Amino acid sequence: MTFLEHLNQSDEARMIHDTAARWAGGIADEAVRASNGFSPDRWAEMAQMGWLGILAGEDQGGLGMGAAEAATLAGAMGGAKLPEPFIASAVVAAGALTRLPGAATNTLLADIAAGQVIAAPAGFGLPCDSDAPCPTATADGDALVVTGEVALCEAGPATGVFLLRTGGAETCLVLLDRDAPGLEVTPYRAVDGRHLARLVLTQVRVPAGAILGRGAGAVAALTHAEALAVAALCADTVGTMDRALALTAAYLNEREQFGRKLASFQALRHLTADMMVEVEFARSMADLAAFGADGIEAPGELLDRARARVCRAAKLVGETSIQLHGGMGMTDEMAIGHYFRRLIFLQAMMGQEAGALRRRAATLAEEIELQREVAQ
Amino acid sequence: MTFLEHLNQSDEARMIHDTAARWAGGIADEAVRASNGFSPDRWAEMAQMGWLGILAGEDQGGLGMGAAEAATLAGAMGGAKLPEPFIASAVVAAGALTRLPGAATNTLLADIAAGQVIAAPAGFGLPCDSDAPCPTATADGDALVVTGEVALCEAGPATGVFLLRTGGAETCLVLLDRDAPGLEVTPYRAVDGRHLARLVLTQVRVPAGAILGRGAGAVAALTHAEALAVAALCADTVGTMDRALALTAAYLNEREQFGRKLASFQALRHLTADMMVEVEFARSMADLAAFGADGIEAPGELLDRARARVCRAAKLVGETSIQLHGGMGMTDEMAIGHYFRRLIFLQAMMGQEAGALRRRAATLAEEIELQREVAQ
Amino acid sequence: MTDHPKRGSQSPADHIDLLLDDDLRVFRHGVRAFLSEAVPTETRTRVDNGYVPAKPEIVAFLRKLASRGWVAPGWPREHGGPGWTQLQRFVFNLELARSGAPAVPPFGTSMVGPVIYTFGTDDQKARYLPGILSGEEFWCQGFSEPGAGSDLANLRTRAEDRGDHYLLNGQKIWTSKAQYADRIFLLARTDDGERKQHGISFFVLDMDTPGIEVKPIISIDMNHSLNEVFFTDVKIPRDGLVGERGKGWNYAKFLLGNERTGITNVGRCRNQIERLKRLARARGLASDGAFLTELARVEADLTAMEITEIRLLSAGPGAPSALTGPSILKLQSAQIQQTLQAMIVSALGPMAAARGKEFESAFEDLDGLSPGFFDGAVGEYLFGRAASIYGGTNQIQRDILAKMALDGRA
Amino acid sequence: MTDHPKRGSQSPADHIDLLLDDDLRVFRHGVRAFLSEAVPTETRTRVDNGYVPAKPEIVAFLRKLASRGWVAPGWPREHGGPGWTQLQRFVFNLELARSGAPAVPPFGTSMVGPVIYTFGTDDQKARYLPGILSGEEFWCQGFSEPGAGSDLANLRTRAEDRGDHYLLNGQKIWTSKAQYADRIFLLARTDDGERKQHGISFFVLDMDTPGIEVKPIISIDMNHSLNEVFFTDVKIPRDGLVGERGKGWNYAKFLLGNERTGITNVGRCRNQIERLKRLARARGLASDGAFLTELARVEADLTAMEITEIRLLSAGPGAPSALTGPSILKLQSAQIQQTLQAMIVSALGPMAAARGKEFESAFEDLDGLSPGFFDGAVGEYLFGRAASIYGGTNQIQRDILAKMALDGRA
Repeated sequence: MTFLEHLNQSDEARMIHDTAARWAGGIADEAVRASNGFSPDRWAEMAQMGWLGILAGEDQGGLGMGAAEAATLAGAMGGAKLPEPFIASAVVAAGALTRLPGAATNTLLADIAAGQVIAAPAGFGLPCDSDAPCPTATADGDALVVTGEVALCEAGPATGVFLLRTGGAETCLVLLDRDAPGLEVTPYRAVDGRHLARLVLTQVRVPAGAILGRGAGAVAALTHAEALAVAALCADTVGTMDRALALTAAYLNEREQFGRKLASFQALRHLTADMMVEVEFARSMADLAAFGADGIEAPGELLDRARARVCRAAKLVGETSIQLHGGMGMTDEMAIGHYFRRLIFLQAMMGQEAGALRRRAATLAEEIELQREVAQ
Repeated sequence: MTFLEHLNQSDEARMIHDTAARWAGGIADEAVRASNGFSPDRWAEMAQMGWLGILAGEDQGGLGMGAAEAATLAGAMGGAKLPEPFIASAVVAAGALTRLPGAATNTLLADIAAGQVIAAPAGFGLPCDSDAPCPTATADGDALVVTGEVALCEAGPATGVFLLRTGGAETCLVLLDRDAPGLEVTPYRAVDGRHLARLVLTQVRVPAGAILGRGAGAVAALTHAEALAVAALCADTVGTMDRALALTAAYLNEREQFGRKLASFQALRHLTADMMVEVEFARSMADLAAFGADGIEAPGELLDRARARVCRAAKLVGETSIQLHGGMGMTDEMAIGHYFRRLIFLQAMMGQEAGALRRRAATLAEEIELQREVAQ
Repeated sequence: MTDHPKRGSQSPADHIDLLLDDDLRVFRHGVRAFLSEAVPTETRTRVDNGYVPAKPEIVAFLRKLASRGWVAPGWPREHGGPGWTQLQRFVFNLELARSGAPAVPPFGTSMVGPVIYTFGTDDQKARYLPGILSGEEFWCQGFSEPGAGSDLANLRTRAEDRGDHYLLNGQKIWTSKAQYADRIFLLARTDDGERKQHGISFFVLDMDTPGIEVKPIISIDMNHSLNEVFFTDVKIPRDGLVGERGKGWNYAKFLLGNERTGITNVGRCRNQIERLKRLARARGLASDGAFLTELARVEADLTAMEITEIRLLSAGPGAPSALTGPSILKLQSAQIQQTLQAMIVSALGPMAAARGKEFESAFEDLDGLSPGFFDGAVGEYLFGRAASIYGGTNQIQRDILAKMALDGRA
Repeated sequence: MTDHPKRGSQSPADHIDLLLDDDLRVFRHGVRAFLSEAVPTETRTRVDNGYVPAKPEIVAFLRKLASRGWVAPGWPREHGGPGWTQLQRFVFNLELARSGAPAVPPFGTSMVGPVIYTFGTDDQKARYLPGILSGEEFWCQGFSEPGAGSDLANLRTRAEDRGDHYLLNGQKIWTSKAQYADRIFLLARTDDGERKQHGISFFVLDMDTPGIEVKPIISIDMNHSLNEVFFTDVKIPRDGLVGERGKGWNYAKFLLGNERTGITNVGRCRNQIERLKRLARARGLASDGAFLTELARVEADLTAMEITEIRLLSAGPGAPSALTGPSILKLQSAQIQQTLQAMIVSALGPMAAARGKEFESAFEDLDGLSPGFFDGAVGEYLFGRAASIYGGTNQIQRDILAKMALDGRA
């Protein structure tokens, strides 16, 4: 698929987009607040619409679609600021599994698609490009014994399994039940209220059947999952920003100060214009990331650019939307603050603009050095 | 002297400030354009008012004042965008000489103060913190033989002597006549139209009497001259920005668009406000730099902060003033472009914001490392 | 966990010393010595991490300050203040913040106090000033109203003259610390003037007066420091009126213009730079040129802000105008504080995603820092958005400056 | 001196290829191969260094383009254009800039040409189009006037109907390349309308017509590319009127809205990034984290701009609106170009102080680069300020965007 084809979505993809936008648009702010980080009902609806199987094959009860469609869904969920771990379970975890065919993964993908199991990636994808060391596995017969820690994992009480990346002699991707002996799951919350957890593993035994991938195969699956994570997080961010911009525009049109609508002040109008520019540039980068995750062999460096630019937009749009809401923007009562907090969460999960740029700066240094050698 | 005393100038200093402001304020834009980079008449006036001896002692026909007063004069000259090498000859060169007492320097300081000799610092001060290697001296009896290059030296046809920093076995400060055998002076122009030159030295013989300082003494004098250069350049920049801001405010009040004065558009008003903030912050840093050059033992790191902040202000104020002048700002006919070009010149001479920050970043890294050791 | 600053090390010698004369340096040293004893380590750590201390911590600290007569640094001696110069106050504020002390609530000391000792009756002075000076009585401010954000004069709360009292009805918003406050000062409309600034009066009132209801506003950092205050048929005794009836707008302007020191939060900003250095060490950023350069840039900004404040306070011949100076400092102070907050959040990396009590107790430490360092930083970034909104938004400050530059008037 | 890009190396494989389909990749390759032959090394070096090529260099290059029928990439086949898609034009423009070719003057090809073939008479088409397509006849644009900068409709130049001709009096300003031009197209008021947009007509005119005086405007880079053009009793033949009398405003809007490609200067920006890499090597900045990070940031910006332009041109379901897209691209393009220009000047260090012919001949090289690299970069930075002014200032673009977002209309 070329990028142009990617931009001209299929009818099927457009239908998914429209359905998701309509569904998410119908969810009230209060309903999201009331769900306290996870709504089993909404999750069931997502499963019913097939979205939790967006990447899973039709054999596994999924829709067998790609990063672009997954990103479309993520964008809709950003717009409604849904706290459910859609990206974690249905995109990143499922995305890794699609690249590791086998009986265990097939079953798991089917369970994920059906909404019966929520899977959390641990040590890869969320957050992107983590610099933390992952837990270490040592062989014990055909099983592995794993010890170590994952500080931040998007998992809540409803999370059933973890897909864990392990280091050691070779990179593996292993399946862990929530109640695996030696696994301690300490729950906490994200800045936007969703569920997170710290995992501490002490001599956790992983039987051969739970080792889903090893070596090059595991690395390829993890790389794909990382790319999907970037694409989905970028799209979620764009959806979140779209809504933050709309709320801000509405507020400026509604509120008066010094006897005039706020929307009539040129300085505030120009800040709004700057937000529009950021959102549109971020949308381009989200498109690029989605295309990169599916259509490009080694998109790594382009994904760094994408998340860097999207992070920058998220910061500017989040901060400006609060500024334009004035004192009201400082209250938890207004929805805008929730979008702002979601944008903070998303930037952190994307590794922050600085983290993404650091990676690209390193490759730029190499390119400059290489040029030196050519010149000599 | 404390910083507070520094802020509360002496009556004498205030008189200098007022006289200089009045004098510079009376110079027409056309007169500056007509002088093509140097006006002998203006130079003579400066000498007559004692300004070329601002730092020289009363024995040498000077006023015996300090960095603050020198900076005040530099600020006035920035406001009138005068191209004469006041900072080069009367501040940086003279400033170095005041720290190297002796018969030769006394005569030279008197000649500089009288306007009879224009001295150009070469290899120090202008530009600040140059990363270029300076010419190398080797001993030949009690004389030195110097070979090397100074790419950028603020010198024009009227420049009589060069004060050259040399490297080699020890740092020296030597006096070079313009017509010294083996010295090639290639003239060129600065972006703001003033005179610059490239010096190429091939086995230039410096007799013992022309070696003004050696070793620690020379380094101390050069360090002082560097500090004076930062102080004067910062003050010049503030004077230049003050005028650029005033011209811009006047233009906005005079020009109409869409049937309204430009000054009535809030977006343009806010850009003007941002310029004001920059100028005021730069003024603070210029005050700090002037105080640092006279009143602080080792002001190096504070001077880096000062020139970094002043450079940033210069960039924003220069660019914004052109933007607010619209198409008219793009023409050489309007004075504002000349102020913009002077600000480019000044930033380059201060080593650019990036250069100043690079130095400070290096010492910050040391401070963080030091903290690590303390913590361990 | 090594993220609380070591006792006594929080105020190393710095360039500020270079700018002061000997007397001020001695004064600074004395203040610093006192504060290093007066601020408990737990308080210092909490404050340093960006949390707002609880009332008991504040009260305990205010008592210590009161023992030195330092609760109200801006007050003249005749009213019980220390009679310090503007620059002593600058130094005091700097050291206060650097010591990790709880911020001294400004409502009594910097706001209503000067109004009372300048415009109040002797009775009012006797009744209200001692409680402020002792740190025992907390005040809150009733200026802002819904629908009158930056446009303060647009207020609708009315105090109707009923002979022996005024009958107060209306609503205030953004009332910081109202839940703790013993008293409130407020603006209310007593008459309809030609211009909307006219007919406003300035009142003081006990918070336990019947008819007052305080409703919390949870802010975006999920904390409760702001409130709405509702007045329903509240009787203000006649001696609750301060100064002349209808002149409240003037007193409010006096109050807001009175406090020229401390608006920049220089001390907290210096602490944040130290925090960034500790974070750099912990997160391996000490060799990250981009990070170091950004830090150098904001440090230069902060230095410029310090000097600008000193210049303004010294009121020397080249000082910024008293009209533009405060707006310039307000704008840049918001900018610098927010930049530092954002830099810290950015340097936290992915863990900036986490927040809350559960998060704090889920970890012993993160990269050698406490989870409180992380959580507090994110909270401070969130609540820090207020810096460019309260007390006149950045946009209002720019309007003020442009008036001076372009219209030649304030 | 190694600062001119090596032949053939100026367009390495890049991520743009990843975004194109096979046909476009083949097309791109063909364009690139042609241009690597068509652009002389000296021209390439001068253009790469930021200088504007002289007329003979432009004419020579246009003749080569004309031999392929590529002078007017946007024209449909029926009028002699190549009939390319929007994306082919995007790729063509990208390669054109990357090759170091002189910029094709837009006045004939992108501006007046489409107006003539859309609204002109057959006679006008026959008379004017061939000279544009062959690259032999240069045009200039007479829209702006003193006192009508961003407010174009405020124009005062009048063309009075004198039966067999129109009598033109007035003045134009910012007329780029008027000193080279053979013909001019212009707006003049023929009637007084109710709204100031009414009663404006669109004319074409030979520059050697008596009564036309061209006066140079020296711009802040000390170059001459802009002019004032004065008209004193100039007789415009009746067939100099294009389209209907009084409809000139519509044709001008058509003209300005017609050209959606090429507004972003993506190709030049890519070259600037390559120039920054060369400069980094020469000036020892390859290990400067702050510099590299800034470069990475602007590179990401540029990538976003490329994709945004492709999205706009592809007009797919999620494309930016045709109303906001051009303003977004114009704003960001100015921003990115100016950032790159300023980064280069900054990286030049102290030598950014120097300018001019004497400077260029004073040095063989500076840090392994030609002094032309330095001088050209400073000149480009200076003239580059125009990017946020011409064609609607940044402020005007933001006004347009805000209208869409806040007033729901264009």
